[in-house]
Amino acid sequence: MVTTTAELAEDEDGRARFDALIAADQRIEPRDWMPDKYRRTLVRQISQHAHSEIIGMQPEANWITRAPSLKRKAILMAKVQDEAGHGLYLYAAAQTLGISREEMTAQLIEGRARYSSIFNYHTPTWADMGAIGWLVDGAAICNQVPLCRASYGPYGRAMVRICKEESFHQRQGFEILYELSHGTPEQKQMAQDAVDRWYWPSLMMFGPSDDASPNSAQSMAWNIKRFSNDELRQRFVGMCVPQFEALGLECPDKDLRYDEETGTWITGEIDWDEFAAVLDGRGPANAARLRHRREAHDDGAWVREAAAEYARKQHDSERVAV
Amino acid sequence: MVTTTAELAEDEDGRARFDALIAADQRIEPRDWMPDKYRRTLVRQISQHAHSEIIGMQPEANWITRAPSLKRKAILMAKVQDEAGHGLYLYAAAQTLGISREEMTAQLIEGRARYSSIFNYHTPTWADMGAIGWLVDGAAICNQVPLCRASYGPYGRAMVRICKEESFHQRQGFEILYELSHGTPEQKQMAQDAVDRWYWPSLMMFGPSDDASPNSAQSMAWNIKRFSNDELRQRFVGMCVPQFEALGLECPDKDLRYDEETGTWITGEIDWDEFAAVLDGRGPANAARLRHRREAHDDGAWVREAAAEYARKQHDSERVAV
Amino acid sequence: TPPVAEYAMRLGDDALILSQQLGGWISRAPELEEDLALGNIALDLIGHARALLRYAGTASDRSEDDLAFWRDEPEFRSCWLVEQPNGHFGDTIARQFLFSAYQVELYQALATSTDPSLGAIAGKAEREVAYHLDHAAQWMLRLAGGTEESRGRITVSLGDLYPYVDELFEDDELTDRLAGVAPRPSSLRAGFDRTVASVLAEADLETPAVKPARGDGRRGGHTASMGYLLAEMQWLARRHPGATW
Amino acid sequence: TPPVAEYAMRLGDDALILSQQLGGWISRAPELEEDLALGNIALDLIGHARALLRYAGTASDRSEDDLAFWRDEPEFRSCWLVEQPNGHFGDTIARQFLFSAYQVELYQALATSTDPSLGAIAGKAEREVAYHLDHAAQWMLRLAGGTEESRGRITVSLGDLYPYVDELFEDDELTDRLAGVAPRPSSLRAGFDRTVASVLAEADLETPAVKPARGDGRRGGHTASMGYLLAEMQWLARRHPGATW
Repeated sequence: MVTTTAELAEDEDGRARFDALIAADQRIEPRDWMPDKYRRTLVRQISQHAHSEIIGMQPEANWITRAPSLKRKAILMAKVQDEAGHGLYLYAAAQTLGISREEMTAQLIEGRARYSSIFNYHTPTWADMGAIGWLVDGAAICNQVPLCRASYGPYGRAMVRICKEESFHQRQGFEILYELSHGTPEQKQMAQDAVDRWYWPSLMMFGPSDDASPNSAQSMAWNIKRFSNDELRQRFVGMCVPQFEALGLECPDKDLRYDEETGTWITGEIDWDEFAAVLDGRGPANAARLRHRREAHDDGAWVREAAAEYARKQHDSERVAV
Repeated sequence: MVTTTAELAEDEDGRARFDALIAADQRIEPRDWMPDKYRRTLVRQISQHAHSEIIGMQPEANWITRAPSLKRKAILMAKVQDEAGHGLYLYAAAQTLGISREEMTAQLIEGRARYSSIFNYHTPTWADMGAIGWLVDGAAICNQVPLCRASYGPYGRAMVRICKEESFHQRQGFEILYELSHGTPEQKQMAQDAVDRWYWPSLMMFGPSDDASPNSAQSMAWNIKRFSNDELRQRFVGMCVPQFEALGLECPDKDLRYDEETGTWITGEIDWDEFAAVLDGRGPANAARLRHRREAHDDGAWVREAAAEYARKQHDSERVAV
Repeated sequence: TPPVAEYAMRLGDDALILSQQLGGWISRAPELEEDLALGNIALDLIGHARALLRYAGTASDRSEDDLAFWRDEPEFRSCWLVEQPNGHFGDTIARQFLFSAYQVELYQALATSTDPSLGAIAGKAEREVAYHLDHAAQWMLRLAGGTEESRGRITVSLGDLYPYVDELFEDDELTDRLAGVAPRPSSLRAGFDRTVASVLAEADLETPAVKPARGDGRRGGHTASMGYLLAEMQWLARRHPGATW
Repeated sequence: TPPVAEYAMRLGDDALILSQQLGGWISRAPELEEDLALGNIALDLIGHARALLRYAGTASDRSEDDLAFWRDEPEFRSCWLVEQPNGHFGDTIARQFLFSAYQVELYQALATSTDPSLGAIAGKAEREVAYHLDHAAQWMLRLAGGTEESRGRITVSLGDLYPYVDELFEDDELTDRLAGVAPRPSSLRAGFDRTVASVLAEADLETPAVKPARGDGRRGGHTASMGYLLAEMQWLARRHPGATW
C-alpha cells in the first residue's frame, strides 16, 4: 500500500485531535480519525460483547417453554428478547467501525470469535434463571456501567440503553431466587444449588487479576476501560454480600472476608485453571452453544436468501416503474 | 400396440390355465398369466394394505417415547416395528406384480393412494394403544385371516406371516386395556373413553354393507375375497362381546342385540356419513398423517441419495477391480 | 357466568398455546430481528392469555396458573391450528398468518361486546393482532416472492395448515347462547376470507385445495402435538404442587 | 452392593436414554429398512436397560420402573453423548457409531466380570452391540462416500458429537473401587480409538479437531436436552402415581 504525503499529514492531524479528545475524556465518533489499534480493540471488544448477548440467550431460552408460572414465562421471554435487542445495538455499534454483521456472525459461528465464557455452563434447573439474573447480570452491570462512559461514542451510548435494562433483569433474577429461597425446602435447595453453580464463574467474569491481564493498561489509557478487573470484582462481591443475607442463601466462598484495614473484600482462591479451560473451549457447553447458533443460522439460510431476493426484485420493479 | 396372433393364442392358453387354477382354488404365481384387471385389483389392494401398515405406525409411534413402563415401551416399539416389517412384505408382494416401491410411495405421499381410514383418528391417551390393539388389530385379523388363502401366492404367503403377528398384537392390546380397566378409576375411565373412540370406526373397517360394495363380487369370484363385509363384521362383533365382559367395559353400541333366530348380532346404526367423510379426506387426522409421511420422506431424501450414490461408486470400483 | 368463562377459556387457550409455541423460536430464528419479532408476538399473546384466563377463572375461583398448569389435555379448549408444530419458519409464518387474520376479525367484533371485561381485553388486543397479521403477511409475500425454494416451501406450509381453518369459524351451542357477548364464529369468516384472499393474490399463491380436518379442540379433543406441548409446559409447575414462583 | 448398583445404573441409564432417543425415529426414518434397524437397536438397548436397572434396583429395593420414571434429573447417571439430540439421520448415526464403538469394548471386557450378573448381561449384549456398531459404521461409510451433501453433513455431525467422547473413558473413585467387577473406563480407550480410526480411515474422514466438553453425567450433571427428554418419558407414569400398566 502506498501512503501519500497528504495522507500522512492528515493522519497526523487526526492523531492530534484523537489524543486531545481522549485527554479531555470526550467522545470519539465514527467519522473521526482513530488509531488502527484503537479501532481493532473496539471491534474485538464490541463484537465479543454482542456475541455474548446472542449466545447468552441460549441458557435462558432453555426455560421459556417450561417456566413455572405465566408471569415468569412472560418476564423470561421479555428478558431473552432484550438480549437479542442488545445484540442488535452492539452489532450496529461495531458496524460503525467498518465491520459487517455477516462477518461478525461468520466469526462467531466458525469459532473464530470469543464470547463471555460464563455462557458455557448449562442451566439444568429453573433456579439457574434466578442465579443468572442475579449473579451474571449483576457482574455484567459492574463491568458495563463504566462502559457507558467509554470513549467511543456509539459504544458508550449503546451501553447506556443496555445497562438500564440489565439492572431490571438483575432485580428480576433476585426476585426469582427470593421466591425460591422463601418457598418449599426443595425450592430453597434448588436456589442454593444454582447459586453454588454460578457464583465462582461470575467472579471469573471480571477476568484475571490485573497483573495477569495484558491488554488492560492500553484500554485504560484510551478511556475504554475505567477500572481494573480486581476493582470491579471487589465492587461486585461487596454488592452480593448483603443480598446473600436477604436471600437467606449461603455464599459458596467460605473463605470470603472483609479486610477492615483496606476496606476491601478478600475472596477465597479462584480456580483460574477452570477459567482457562472454559476459555479454551473445554467448558461443559462450549460445543453445544456453537452448535445451537450454527444450526439456527443454517436453518434460517433459506429465509434470509428469500428476503434478500424479494428485496432485490422489489427494488428492480420500483426502478422499472420509475 | 400391435398384438400378434401368437400372442393372442398365448393369452388364451394363459386364461384357460388361470381359470382352471382359480376353479381348483389354487395359487396364481407372479410368472403366471393373469387378467389385467386381476393384476390391477391386486396391486391396488396390496399397496393399500401396505400403506395402511406404514401410516398405521403413526398413531402408535406417538406413544413410544411416553409409554408408562419399560415393558410396555419395549412391547410397543416391537409392535410398531412389526408394522414396518408388514409394510415391507406387502410392498414386496406388490412388486411381484410389476409396480415399484418408489411408485407406490409417491402415490401415497401425493395423496393418490388410499390407506385404511381407521388411522385418520388421533391417539390422545395411552389407552388408545390398547384400543387399537384390541379393536383395530382385531378387526384387521377378521379381515385378513381369509386373505391367507387369497389366490395370489405372494399376497397369501405375506398374510400368513402378518396374521400370526397381528394376533399377538391383539392380545397385547387386550392386555393393556385389561390392566387399565382393572387399575385406578382414572385408568378405567381412560380405557372406556378409548374404546368409545375406536369401537365404531373399527366396525367401519369392514366397509359398507354388501349391497353397497360394488367390487366385492368380482374379488370373491377371483378367490381374493372369501367372505362378505357383513359376514366379517358379524364375526368381529361376536368376538368382542365376551371380551367386553372380561374387560369390564361397556360396549358403546347400546342397540347391539343377538338374534337367536338367525344366530347373528344386530348392531346399532353405523354412521356411514362419518365413514364417507373420513374416506374423503375430512377426518381428524388425514392431513396430519400425510404431512408426517411426506416430511419423513423428504427429510430422508439426502440419506437415500447418499446410499444410492455410494452403491453406484462401489459397483463401479468393483467393475474396475475386475 | 359459566358460558362467558368457557368462552374466555377458548380464547385464552388459543393465545396461550400459540404463545408457548412461538416462545420455542426465541434464540433459534432465521435472523435476530425475527427473534425479536416472534418474541414480541409471543409476549402479546401471553398477555392476552393471562387476561383471558384470569377472567375465565373467576367463575370457578381458579387462577391463571391453575388453568394453565393444572388442567389436563381434555380440559383445554384451544383450536387445532395453534397446536400445529412450529416446523420450519414458513410453517410458523403460515400458521401465524391464518390465525392472526382470524384474530383481527375476532377482536374487532369482540371489542363491542356487552361484556365489559371481554370488550376491554379485545379492544387492547385489536391493535396488537393487527401488527401480528401485518408481520406474517409481509413474510408470506417475501417467501412467496423470494427464491424458488422459499416459494415451494411456503406453498406446502399453507397447504399443511389450511385444513385447520374451518374449525375457527364453527358455531356451536355455546356461541349460539352468547349473542351480544361474543360474535358468532361463522360471522367472522367473510372478513377472514377477504384478508387471506388479498394477501394470497398479492403473493400470487392459490388458496389450497385441501380438505378440512375435523377439529375438535373446543370440546377438548386435540391432535398429537398437544400432549407433548403440555407435558413440557406443565412439567416443572406440577413437579412442585403448591409452590409459588 | 451399592457400588455395583451405582455402576449398573450408569450403564443402564446410558442404554435407557439412547433407547428413548432412538424410539423417536420410529415412523420417521429415511427408509422403512431404517425404521426397522433403528427400532431393533432401540429394542436391544431397552432390553439391556431393563436388565441393568433391575439389577441396580436390588440394592435399594426399587424396580426398573421406579428407577426409570421416578428419579429426577440429577439422579440419572447417563453420559452426555447419549443425551445429545437426534438431530438429522447423520447426527443419530454419528452418535450411534461413537457410542457403539465404546459399548463393544465395554461389554467385551465386562463379560469376564467377577460379578456374575453383570457378566451375564454383558455376555448377552456383546453380540448385539457389535451389530449396532456394524450398522452405524456402514452408514458412516455410505454417508461419507455418498454425495457431497451427505459427506458435508456427516463431517459436521461427527465434529458435533466428538466432544462427548472423553467422558466415556474417565475413571473415577467408583470405577477405581470396582477392579475385577468392571473394567476401568480408561482401559477401553485404545480399542475404541482403533475401531474409530479404522472406520474413519475407510470413510476418508479425519478425527475431528474439537475440544472435549467437560461431561458430568456420572455425577448427575446433564445437558440442556435431558430435562425435555425426561419430562416426555416420565410424564404419563408420574401423572398416575401408584398405577400399574
